[in-house]
Amino acid sequence: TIAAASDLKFAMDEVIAAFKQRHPGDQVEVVYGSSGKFQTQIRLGAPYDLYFSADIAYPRALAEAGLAASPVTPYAHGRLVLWSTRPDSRTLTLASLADPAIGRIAIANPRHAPYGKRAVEALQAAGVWSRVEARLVQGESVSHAAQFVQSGNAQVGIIALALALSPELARQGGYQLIPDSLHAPLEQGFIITRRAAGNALARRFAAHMQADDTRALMQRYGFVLPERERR
Amino acid sequence: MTGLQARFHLQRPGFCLDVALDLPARGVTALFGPSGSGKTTLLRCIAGLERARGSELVVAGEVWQDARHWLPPHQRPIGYVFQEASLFPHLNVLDNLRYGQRRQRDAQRISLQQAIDLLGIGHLLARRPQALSGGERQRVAIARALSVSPRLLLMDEPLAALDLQRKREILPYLERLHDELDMPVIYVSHAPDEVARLADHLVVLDEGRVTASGALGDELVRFDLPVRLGEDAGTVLDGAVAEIDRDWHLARVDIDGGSLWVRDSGLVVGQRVRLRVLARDVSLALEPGRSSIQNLLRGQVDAIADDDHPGQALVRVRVGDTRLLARLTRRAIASLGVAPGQDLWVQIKSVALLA
Amino acid sequence: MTGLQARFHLQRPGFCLDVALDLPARGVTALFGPSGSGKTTLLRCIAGLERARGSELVVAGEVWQDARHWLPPHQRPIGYVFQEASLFPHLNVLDNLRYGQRRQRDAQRISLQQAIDLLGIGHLLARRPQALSGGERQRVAIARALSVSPRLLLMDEPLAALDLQRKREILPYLERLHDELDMPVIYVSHAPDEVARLADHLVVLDEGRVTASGALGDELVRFDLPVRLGEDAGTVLDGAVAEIDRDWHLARVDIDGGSLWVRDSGLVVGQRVRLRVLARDVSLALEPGRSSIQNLLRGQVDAIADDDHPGQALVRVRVGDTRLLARLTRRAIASLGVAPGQDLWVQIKSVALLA
Amino acid sequence: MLMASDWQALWLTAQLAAIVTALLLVIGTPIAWWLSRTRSLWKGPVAAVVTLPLVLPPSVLGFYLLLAMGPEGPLGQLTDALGMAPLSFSFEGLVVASLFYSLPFMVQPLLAAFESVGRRPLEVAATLRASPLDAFFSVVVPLAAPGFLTACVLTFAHTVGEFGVVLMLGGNLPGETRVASVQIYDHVEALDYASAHRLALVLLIFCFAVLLVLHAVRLRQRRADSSQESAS
Amino acid sequence: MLMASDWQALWLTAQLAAIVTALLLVIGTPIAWWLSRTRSLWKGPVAAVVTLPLVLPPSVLGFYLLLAMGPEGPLGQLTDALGMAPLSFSFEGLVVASLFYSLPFMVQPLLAAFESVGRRPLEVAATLRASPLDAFFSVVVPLAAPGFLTACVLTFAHTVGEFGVVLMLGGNLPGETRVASVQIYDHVEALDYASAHRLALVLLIFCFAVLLVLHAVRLRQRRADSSQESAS
Ligand SMILES: Nc1ncnc2c1ncn2[C@@H]1O[C@H](COP(=O)(O)OP(=O)(O)OP(=O)(O)O)[C@@H](O)[C@H]1O
Ligand SMILES: Nc1ncnc2c1ncn2[C@@H]1O[C@H](COP(=O)(O)OP(=O)(O)OP(=O)(O)O)[C@@H](O)[C@H]1O
Ligand SMILES: [Mg+2]
Ligand SMILES: [Mg+2]
Repeated sequence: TIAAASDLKFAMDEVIAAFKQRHPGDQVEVVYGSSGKFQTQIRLGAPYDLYFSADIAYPRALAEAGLAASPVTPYAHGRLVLWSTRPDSRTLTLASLADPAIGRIAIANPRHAPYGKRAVEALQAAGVWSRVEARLVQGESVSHAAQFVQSGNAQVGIIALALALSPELARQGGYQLIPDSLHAPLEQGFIITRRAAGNALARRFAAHMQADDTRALMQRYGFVLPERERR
Repeated sequence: MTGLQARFHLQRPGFCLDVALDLPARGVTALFGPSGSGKTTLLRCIAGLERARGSELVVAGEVWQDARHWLPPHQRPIGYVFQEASLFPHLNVLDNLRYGQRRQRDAQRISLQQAIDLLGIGHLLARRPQALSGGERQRVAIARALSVSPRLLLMDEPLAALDLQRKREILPYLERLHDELDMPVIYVSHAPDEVARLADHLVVLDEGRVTASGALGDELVRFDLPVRLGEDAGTVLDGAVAEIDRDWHLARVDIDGGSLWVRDSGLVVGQRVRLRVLARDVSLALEPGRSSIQNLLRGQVDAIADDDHPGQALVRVRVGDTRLLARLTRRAIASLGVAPGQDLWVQIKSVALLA
Repeated sequence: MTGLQARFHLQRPGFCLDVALDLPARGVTALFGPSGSGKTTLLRCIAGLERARGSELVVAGEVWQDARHWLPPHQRPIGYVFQEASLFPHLNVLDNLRYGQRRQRDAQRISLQQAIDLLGIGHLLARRPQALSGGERQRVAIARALSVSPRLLLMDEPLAALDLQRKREILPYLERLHDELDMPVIYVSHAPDEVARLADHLVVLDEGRVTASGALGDELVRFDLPVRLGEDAGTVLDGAVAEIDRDWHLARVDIDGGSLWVRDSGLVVGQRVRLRVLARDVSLALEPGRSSIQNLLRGQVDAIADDDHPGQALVRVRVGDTRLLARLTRRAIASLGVAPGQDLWVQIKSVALLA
Repeated sequence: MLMASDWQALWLTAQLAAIVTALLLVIGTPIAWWLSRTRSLWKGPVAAVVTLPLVLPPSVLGFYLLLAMGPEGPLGQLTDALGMAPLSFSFEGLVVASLFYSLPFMVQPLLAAFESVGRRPLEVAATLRASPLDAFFSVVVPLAAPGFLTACVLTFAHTVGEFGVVLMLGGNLPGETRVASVQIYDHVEALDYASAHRLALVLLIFCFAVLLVLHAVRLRQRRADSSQESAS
Repeated sequence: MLMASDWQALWLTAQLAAIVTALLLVIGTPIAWWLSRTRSLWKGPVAAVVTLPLVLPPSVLGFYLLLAMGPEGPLGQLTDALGMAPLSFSFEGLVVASLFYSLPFMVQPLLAAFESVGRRPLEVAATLRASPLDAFFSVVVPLAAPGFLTACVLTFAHTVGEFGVVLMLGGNLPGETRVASVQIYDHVEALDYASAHRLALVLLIFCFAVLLVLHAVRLRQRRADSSQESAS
């Protein structure tokens, strides 16, 4: 069983489909959720074999606690986008958020969601923080932030590129990338958990993650891939 | 346009109430009838607690219900003593009594304090109903029904759980209430002595139908009265006090056709009183003898009818215009040769003064 | 070691039950007393529904409770008719009756069908208690108490809501039950005629204390009896049927000192019966006259006592070993010169056959 | 021991729970009364519908409410037409959402309590001149008191603990929609267990005290009744 | 219309709700009965404690349960000592957690119902030879029927809708702990609204049907009673 951060949902489904094609006999289940929750659960014995986190800090902490059976492997960088259902969504910039007429801005909760933390950094770096702070609403996760915008309760969301590319959101609005120089990198990493130490299937899947076609796929879904050398 | 005119028709599985009634504007109407005959149901209809199609009720000229009108129960100026005391369990006795008093609309005509005293519930005021004995509950329920100063009082066996002594204290109070306040009362009771004492009017129900209705005196001397009063068959006479014998604590009451001695309890000469003579207390004699029986009248046999038991008969005797019933054994009738038209002596062992 | 020995002490705010009783092993004990005197509380103690420290109860030699023992209520072989019918509202009449029947431990000694028939509730079996009239509920409650075939029956005013006719049907059934089944009964009632008819033993309670306790006959002729029976003062006599007069539907019953004619209702010669003679039905005469009064005995004045009313007195007359009470006006006593020791004629207008 | 934002969240929680309980008392009582008296065929369906908010996962219910409160949703259009601010991300919005979500906890216990009162006390009240409304307050309410207590306890406690809906709909605005439950959740999610434990403990103690007082009231009432024994 | 995993989740939900309701009936009834009869001073505190699980945000409750069931927690040590598999991330674990979380919904309505039964019916039953236990089942249970119904409805519905606890404790394992509420939540999170709507609708219809049947039972019973009017 794989525990994967929610922002991987669209990419991971396809990665798994490809994996199954290649290894027809293998059974793979995937569970999506918040990276922080998974970390807690793995500490307390959850039966996950692979853990794909949206924030590399979580698997690192697990590895330090001796709960990993593999080194912490970065597999992608996430990108932040401004997403909106407004007609001018593709022209929005962080600076334009300073205009109060824009309305409410949805971000993920910066206390525990990595995308939320980075969004705050980006807003601060762009120098608009003090002008938007009062109009921020926090969703529990990036998808929740996207729902705020989708339902019209907020006007602009700062969300993951992977999400903005999903069919559902792509249909309803447009996005504008936020330069990744404005925030610390959203480095995502995975580990094989200790309970899967002897699990060949988990190793096979980890290897599959590194395959070229998988990397291409990930890129299509809006992830920036780490340098190979960093392995 | 006074009194109470009612027509109720209520269908229930296995029971049908179907009555048309015309009751007098004042006095007590006793509702008599076997268990399950519909007495409670009739009271509930009058109170507006049962709603039956096509029913009519006019009280003192006011339409309470007919095809078009419907006066809801809480707007009917009634007092209701339920067959089960039905006190509010969340209120103590005093608050139960105050509940109605606070909500009455008309002037308060009944002194609650007096009712409390007469019903002997003064020491219970702080208690919850759950902590009362059966009879105590019933007395509180009576006081509560009076607390709204009703213009029509409906009482469903209010004294059933009370001892004789209590009854004797409460009955005169009820009498006075209905006399002084001109408040008609409809009174369900199984106790003939209560009925005889209180009632002016008698309605007999059987299986949901009225089988007799009329002034108490008239009804009681009817041989075909559907209520079998048994030991309590008798007559009620109206008279006036003619003389008081202070030495012997007796009073002479003149009735039509003679006079009777009764126990005196503070009567005054000229006062109108009601007497009750039970058939079982009346004997007939051919000549007046010297016995302890003090009341001896000259009368004439009017009619003889069968009684409950084949060994007995009821003999109706005329004394002036007064009619009395006597219960005799058939053998006594034969041995004395009692026959209609015959003149003889009527001995009355005991006369009860009712009011 | 038979009968019922009890000692209860129960303290409540404003009330204290404090009784020591020794009741006979068989027959009916009537519990008499004003409202709030503790009758219900006493029954509840016997049933084990109230638990009072330092109480003792021994029934037929078995200890039901004392300092060390406590038989819980459901293990006491009693039947209890509550003052309020207290039927189970979630069960229909039949299931109410079956409830106890299913749970009885001893052999079934009472036929439920017979109880149903005699109480006239056969047509109600499918109904819920909420759909019954007050009297119907009470009858079901009696049948239910019998359904457990109790060895001791406790009845709290079981007939209060019933009409005379019903009472007349139910009383003989209760009598038969306690005669045939040897099932002692403790019976609370305010109705002296019920008590006189049913009871063998009388216990009078007042403010939680026993003020009289003894055989019914003995208690009734006590002038100082704390229960004021009023109109119902009288005596109970035991006798045997000596002769049946088929023509007149009369039976002659021999009592000590004479014989009395009573209505015959299927008596047989030699049968032992109980008669009740009310003081109000007894008159005294110096010579026998020709009147409709058929029962004439020769007697001797025993004692004269005050009655409730100053105009009246109770005269106790000895006829053989039988003692009778007569209620006379003071004036009649004076005019006839009645005095203790005097011989005279006792006229009895009416004799009730009790059992 | 707690941080300022924790106290703020607690205070907000107390306000929310109190307001919701009070409003639901007003809304739920007539619904429960109607359900207990009606013989309409609608009774069953209405009773079921009133219970339905319970079966949806709170965050999903919150999601649907979010849709409803958006500019296109019916609630959003309503507030717009009334010239009011949108309900989402506001305390008022939380109140409205909690009303939906906690309705069953008010209605169900009241319904059961009303059904056990029966008709006789109302009949007696009517013969004592009490109008139906008067009788309801002077007789039914006191007799159904245990039911009211249960309903209020469940509603209050549930509103305090409610969190999915709030999370979904509130936008986590400090002082406006960040109630204690959300705050604890945040602490846990941020792996700040110590803060979570402390706040949870304070919340528990607070609610324990509230519940204890409520139960003490009921207890004292029962004592008063039964020190004088049963019967009726 | 629904995908296989949806059906699986629904089936799991139905099982969980049914098992939890049944178990809580067994656990909650004696607690409520004791609370309704006792005069112990513990009554108030116990009643309050029984209500407390309600006030914690579900996912926080789930977190604490997870700690308790983990290898270091008391429950974890217990299951270990008994040689059982750990409870966390298993269906059994969900059942245990739901027992905690839904306990108040069972106990509170039962408590109110028991209190309104009064002492007289038990006294009558005792004079008819029913032992206390017998009387409880033959008299108290039927008389408290509306309370039982309320309790079961609330417990069932609440277990169906519960989600925070399940998510935290269950780990969202298909066929084992992924109940319908979690599945809908997943659909919503994945922005797959169509699937979410469909599953929510099926869940609502299913629960509506269950609730309707329960209410119909109650209704029919009441009808039978009151077609013959009130009183007693
Ligand atoms: N709610 C009800 N539903 C159906 N039938 C009922 C209902 N209440 C009473 N009945 C029936 O209606 C008839 C009349 O009942 P009612 O209570 O009026 O009798 P009652 O004359 O007052 O008798 P009692 O002297 O025993 O109180 C009875 O046969 C009774 O069984
Ligand atoms: N639960 C209770 N708590 C306190 N006092 C009570 C309770 N029940 C009855 N009492 C009081 O105890 C006394 C005796 O009551 P009990 O019910 O035994 O009287 P009773 O003789 O049966 O009267 P009744 O003929 O009116 O039924 C009364 O004064 C009554 O007020
Ligand atoms: Mg009646
Ligand atoms: Mg009593």
